[in-house]
Amino acid sequence: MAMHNFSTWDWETGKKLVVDTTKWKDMFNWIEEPYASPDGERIAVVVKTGDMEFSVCENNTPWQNTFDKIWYLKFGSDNRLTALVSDMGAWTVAVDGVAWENTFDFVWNTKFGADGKNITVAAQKDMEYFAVTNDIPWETRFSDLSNLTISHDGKRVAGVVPTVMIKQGDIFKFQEGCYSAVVNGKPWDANFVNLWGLAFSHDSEHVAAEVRTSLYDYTIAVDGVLWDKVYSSVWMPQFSPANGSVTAPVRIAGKWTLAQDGKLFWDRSFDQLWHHMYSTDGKKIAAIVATKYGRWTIAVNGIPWSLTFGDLVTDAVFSPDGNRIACIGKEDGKWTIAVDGRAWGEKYDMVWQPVFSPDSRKVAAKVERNGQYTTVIDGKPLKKSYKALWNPVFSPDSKKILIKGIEGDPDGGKYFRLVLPVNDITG
Amino acid sequence: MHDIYNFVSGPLVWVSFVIFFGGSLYRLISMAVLARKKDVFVYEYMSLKFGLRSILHWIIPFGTVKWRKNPLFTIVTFTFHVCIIFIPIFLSAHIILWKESWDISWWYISDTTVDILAVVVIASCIFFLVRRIVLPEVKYLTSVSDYVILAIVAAPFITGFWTYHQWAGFRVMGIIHIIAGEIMLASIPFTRLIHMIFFPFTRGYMGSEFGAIRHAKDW
Amino acid sequence: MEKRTLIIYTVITLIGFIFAVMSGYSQEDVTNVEDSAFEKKMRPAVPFLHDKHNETAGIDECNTCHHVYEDGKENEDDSSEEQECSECHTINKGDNSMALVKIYHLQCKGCHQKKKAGPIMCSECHPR
Amino acid sequence: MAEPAIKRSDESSKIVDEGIDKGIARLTPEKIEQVINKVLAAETGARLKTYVETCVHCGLCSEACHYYLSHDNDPKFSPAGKVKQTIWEILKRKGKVDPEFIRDASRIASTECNLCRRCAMYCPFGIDIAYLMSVVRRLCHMLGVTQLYIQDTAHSHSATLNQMWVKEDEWIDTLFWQEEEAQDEISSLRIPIEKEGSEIFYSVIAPEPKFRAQLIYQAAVIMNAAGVDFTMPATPGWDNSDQCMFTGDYEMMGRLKKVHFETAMRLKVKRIVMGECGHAFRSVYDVGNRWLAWKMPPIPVTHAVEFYYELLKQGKIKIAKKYDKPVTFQDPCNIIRGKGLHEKARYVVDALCEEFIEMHPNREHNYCCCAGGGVINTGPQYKMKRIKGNRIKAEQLFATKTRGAKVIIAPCHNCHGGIEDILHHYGLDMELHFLGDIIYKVMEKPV
Repeated sequence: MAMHNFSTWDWETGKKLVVDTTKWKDMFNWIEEPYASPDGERIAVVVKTGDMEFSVCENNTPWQNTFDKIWYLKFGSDNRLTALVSDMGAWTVAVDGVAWENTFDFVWNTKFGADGKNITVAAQKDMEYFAVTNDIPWETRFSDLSNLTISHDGKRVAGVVPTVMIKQGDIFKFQEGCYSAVVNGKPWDANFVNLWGLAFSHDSEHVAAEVRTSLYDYTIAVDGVLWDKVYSSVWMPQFSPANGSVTAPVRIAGKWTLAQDGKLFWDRSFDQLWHHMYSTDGKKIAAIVATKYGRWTIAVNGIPWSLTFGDLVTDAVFSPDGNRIACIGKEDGKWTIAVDGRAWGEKYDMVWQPVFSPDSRKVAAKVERNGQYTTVIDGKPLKKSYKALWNPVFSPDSKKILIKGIEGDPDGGKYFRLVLPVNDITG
Repeated sequence: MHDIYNFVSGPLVWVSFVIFFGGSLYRLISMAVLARKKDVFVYEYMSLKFGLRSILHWIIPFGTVKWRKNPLFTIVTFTFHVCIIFIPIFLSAHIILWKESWDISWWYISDTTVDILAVVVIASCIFFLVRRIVLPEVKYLTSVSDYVILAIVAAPFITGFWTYHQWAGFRVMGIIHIIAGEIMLASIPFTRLIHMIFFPFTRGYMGSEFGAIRHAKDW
Repeated sequence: MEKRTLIIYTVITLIGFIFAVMSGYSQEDVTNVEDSAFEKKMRPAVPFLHDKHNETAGIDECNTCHHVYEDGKENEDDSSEEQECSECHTINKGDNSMALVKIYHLQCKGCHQKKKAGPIMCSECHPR
Repeated sequence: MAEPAIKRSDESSKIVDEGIDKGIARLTPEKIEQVINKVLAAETGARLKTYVETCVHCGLCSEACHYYLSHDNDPKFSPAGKVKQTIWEILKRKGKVDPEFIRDASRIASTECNLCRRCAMYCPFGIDIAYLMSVVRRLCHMLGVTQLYIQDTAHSHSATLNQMWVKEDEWIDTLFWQEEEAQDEISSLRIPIEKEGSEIFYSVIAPEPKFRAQLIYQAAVIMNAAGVDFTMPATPGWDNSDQCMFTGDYEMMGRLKKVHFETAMRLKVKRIVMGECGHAFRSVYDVGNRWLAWKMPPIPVTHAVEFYYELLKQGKIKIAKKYDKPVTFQDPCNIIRGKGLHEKARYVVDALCEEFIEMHPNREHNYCCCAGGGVINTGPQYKMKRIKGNRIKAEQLFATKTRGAKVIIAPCHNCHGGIEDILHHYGLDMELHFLGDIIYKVMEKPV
């Protein structure tokens, strides 16, 4: 995956005070929740600078430009900060404080390519809908736009749009199929009753989608072409990074299994199967499954872990080498991390998606207990807890870990950027 | 007469018990298997505590709002159901047959009591019959099979009563009585009389859903 | 007692007497199967015409029915017509009277079954 | 002796419903038989069989049903009577029924039963008649016979993942709008959008942004006053409603619940708190989640009534001055028989109001509003049917009014719809409010 180059970040071991956020209170009387940049060097927050006048304070400095509304602060992986801003009712995207030239009646759903260079939002102007990438709107407009999806390189943007005008209440017209997928402003030739989860191929050339061709027939469409099989339901498809084939969870006779290009792929079925994902080399597929009613786990190439959870399993992730899998599991209201079929001993009030080290050997995750946050690596917690914390990042050599957090007492409110040797925590 | 008597009180009894126990077991097991396959909820949400809590309320006269709202029906149906189960089991004439055949016996009710209870059962059956004919909401639901089932249940008691009192043709009636009892027993698994077997499960399941999941009473 | 009542009782008794005589049963032969062990009768006692029964059934030996068992073996030379069944067939304390009922039933009904003759159903022996 | 099961009702032919008429026109007996048998074989099992075979046709369920009571005890409206006219007959004829039968079946299952489950408390066997009616609705859905209005909402659900065709930007814009409005009253008020890691995801039904935006306003005021750490999503999944559950489109129901719960997971909230809606609670609490194999909601769901109870009990909301009009309380099926919130609701009402007058029957035994179960969503054609089908509610309310109640509190959108129509039609001069309305009126507000 073409990630941003994080080897250029400051990986010097140590603790760096970035900003004392308590000072914000003296500067502004309206402070929203802060967002830290991926490299941890910056922390940004929406603030009110006057009556109906908002800005973003980055570290200690507010943007020069103010707006009458700001929301959806998001850092790209290249550490640029985006916000959705309104000036006199005209909406656009501000990147590092500078608004795009085009304005719209509304913008939302900011998305980035993997390297952060390409920024896309959904936009509405004069009741027409379209996407805007790097300040360049689609030329074609639609009466609605949903499921905004962007390719890995961020260059191609897909969504679901109505392609046939229907009056509200015309249920029969609806059932003939009035929706299609649109890629970079160009809709597919075929119309469907519904489309949902869109997925780009790894080369960004192809798009697959969950479709419903009648009220009862679900299948997968790839570039507008349907699989020749229908199912009673399907979930989001994925392209194989290895050969470009498409797989999707499909429901047959009340059970779920994985199908590939319209043919059964896994030889066993589950009470549930969704969020399947490929290892980087495409050789392995893992999915969240319910092996029986109410028991959740991960299945790799169709074989489930013996460890199961009763409440849920979510946020599964492959290690970079494709040999390991980590996920979040919840049982009896308590959350934990499971890696390769084994759960960490400790339970938490909340856990965030686990992160693998680049060498695939370590797993770290942000966790919450009693309103305090900390980072846990391979089950061992950082001694310190924080009142706000962001997901940890391993150094490119996997030896260090970057922690970004706002400390509670005694340093109340200070935002630190910490680089720690992983061994300090795991021992 | 000996041959007929011996047949109905011998092999036919066996047949009816085998059909009753075997059939009931078969119905229960096949339902359980089907539920395992198709109605996983039944297993997942069945709760012993809340199932029994609900059953308990429903098997106690006036234990539910419904029972309290229809006192006459409640009295009749409880007496009826208690009687049709207790009479055949605790009737001395039946017990002596068990004693003769298997040398087992237990406590029995006096014949005079049974005599009165039999009248109660028969009266209850008439009550149910009249209800079916007179009450529009019951009549609407009633089909021929409902009368047949009522007849199946009433028959052993009417014939038994007749035989006991030795009215005209009581010998033949005695034979009919035995056959009627056997028919009733054998038809339980295969008619709506199965409600006797399924009651704990349907009520228990609803009680579990209401109690354990929805934290509400179902009575 | 009033006169009228007295008359009515007398008439009833007379009619009853005549009826009994006309029924053809000889007075001394009409008897019931009784056993003092039956403290409380569940059913009316079984009317039993001893001689007529034996005549019909072709029973000559007393011990066909009034048998005597010694050490589990029947003593064919002895008979027990002077005894009540319950003298030998003792009922254990705590046992219900079904045990005694059972031996009576087996004696009568059992034989009837064997011979395929005579009553076998409850109300055939126990009249109202 | 036995009544014929099918009596062609002219009632259904009186109501013109394009969804039904066109749907029926496309059916053939062959198709009906094939679809019915396929669905029954694939999706039903021990419960259907046991329920049908256990029912002794005793009629005891009759008086549980508000339709039955409101139609002068017409047996066609008794719970078992509806089962007789639909699923018994379908099973007896092994699916060999004609299109007109399906028209009647759809009418009965979708407009003459609110799936309120009151009858389960009157049937000695606990036969789940709501389940049986749901099976009929499922069959009708699979046959393409659904009332136009509710089918349109089902389509909206599928296209927008909300019930009211609310577009993604319209939703967010509504939140901004309500936030701005509320800031005129409380300048520090905020509706935090997409605030990951919040304690609570506050979810609503689509009619709130569409028609009753003031409820979002009030909720925001309550949340802010109580200092609750909450958020609302900027993505589909904000809507917790689910008419697909009621049309029998279970695949879509599952999809909606998946999006809803996954939105909660994405936002890393501890729980979902939902507005004053009954059917949505049912869909997230014990129906939709089950279709997805989540035995219980993967993220706990708290209904508004329970949430208000917590806030009042913990003293997070202070009452400035109690509401002084005498009130009564409508127990909504889906949160009373569905979650047992009746005592907590009374605690809330007592905390807010000077005088509380019970309606009778109440709690688990309260009569349904006749709007729930998707019935009000079948459209205006069926409005009179709903009103006539719930005369008993009018009588119940009238009796309560006679005892002094002037205001009805109903913490459920469907209850509101149904009772509003009843109040109007039967000329009952009573006010109708949500609990949130009252809290908003009587609470101490920050400035």
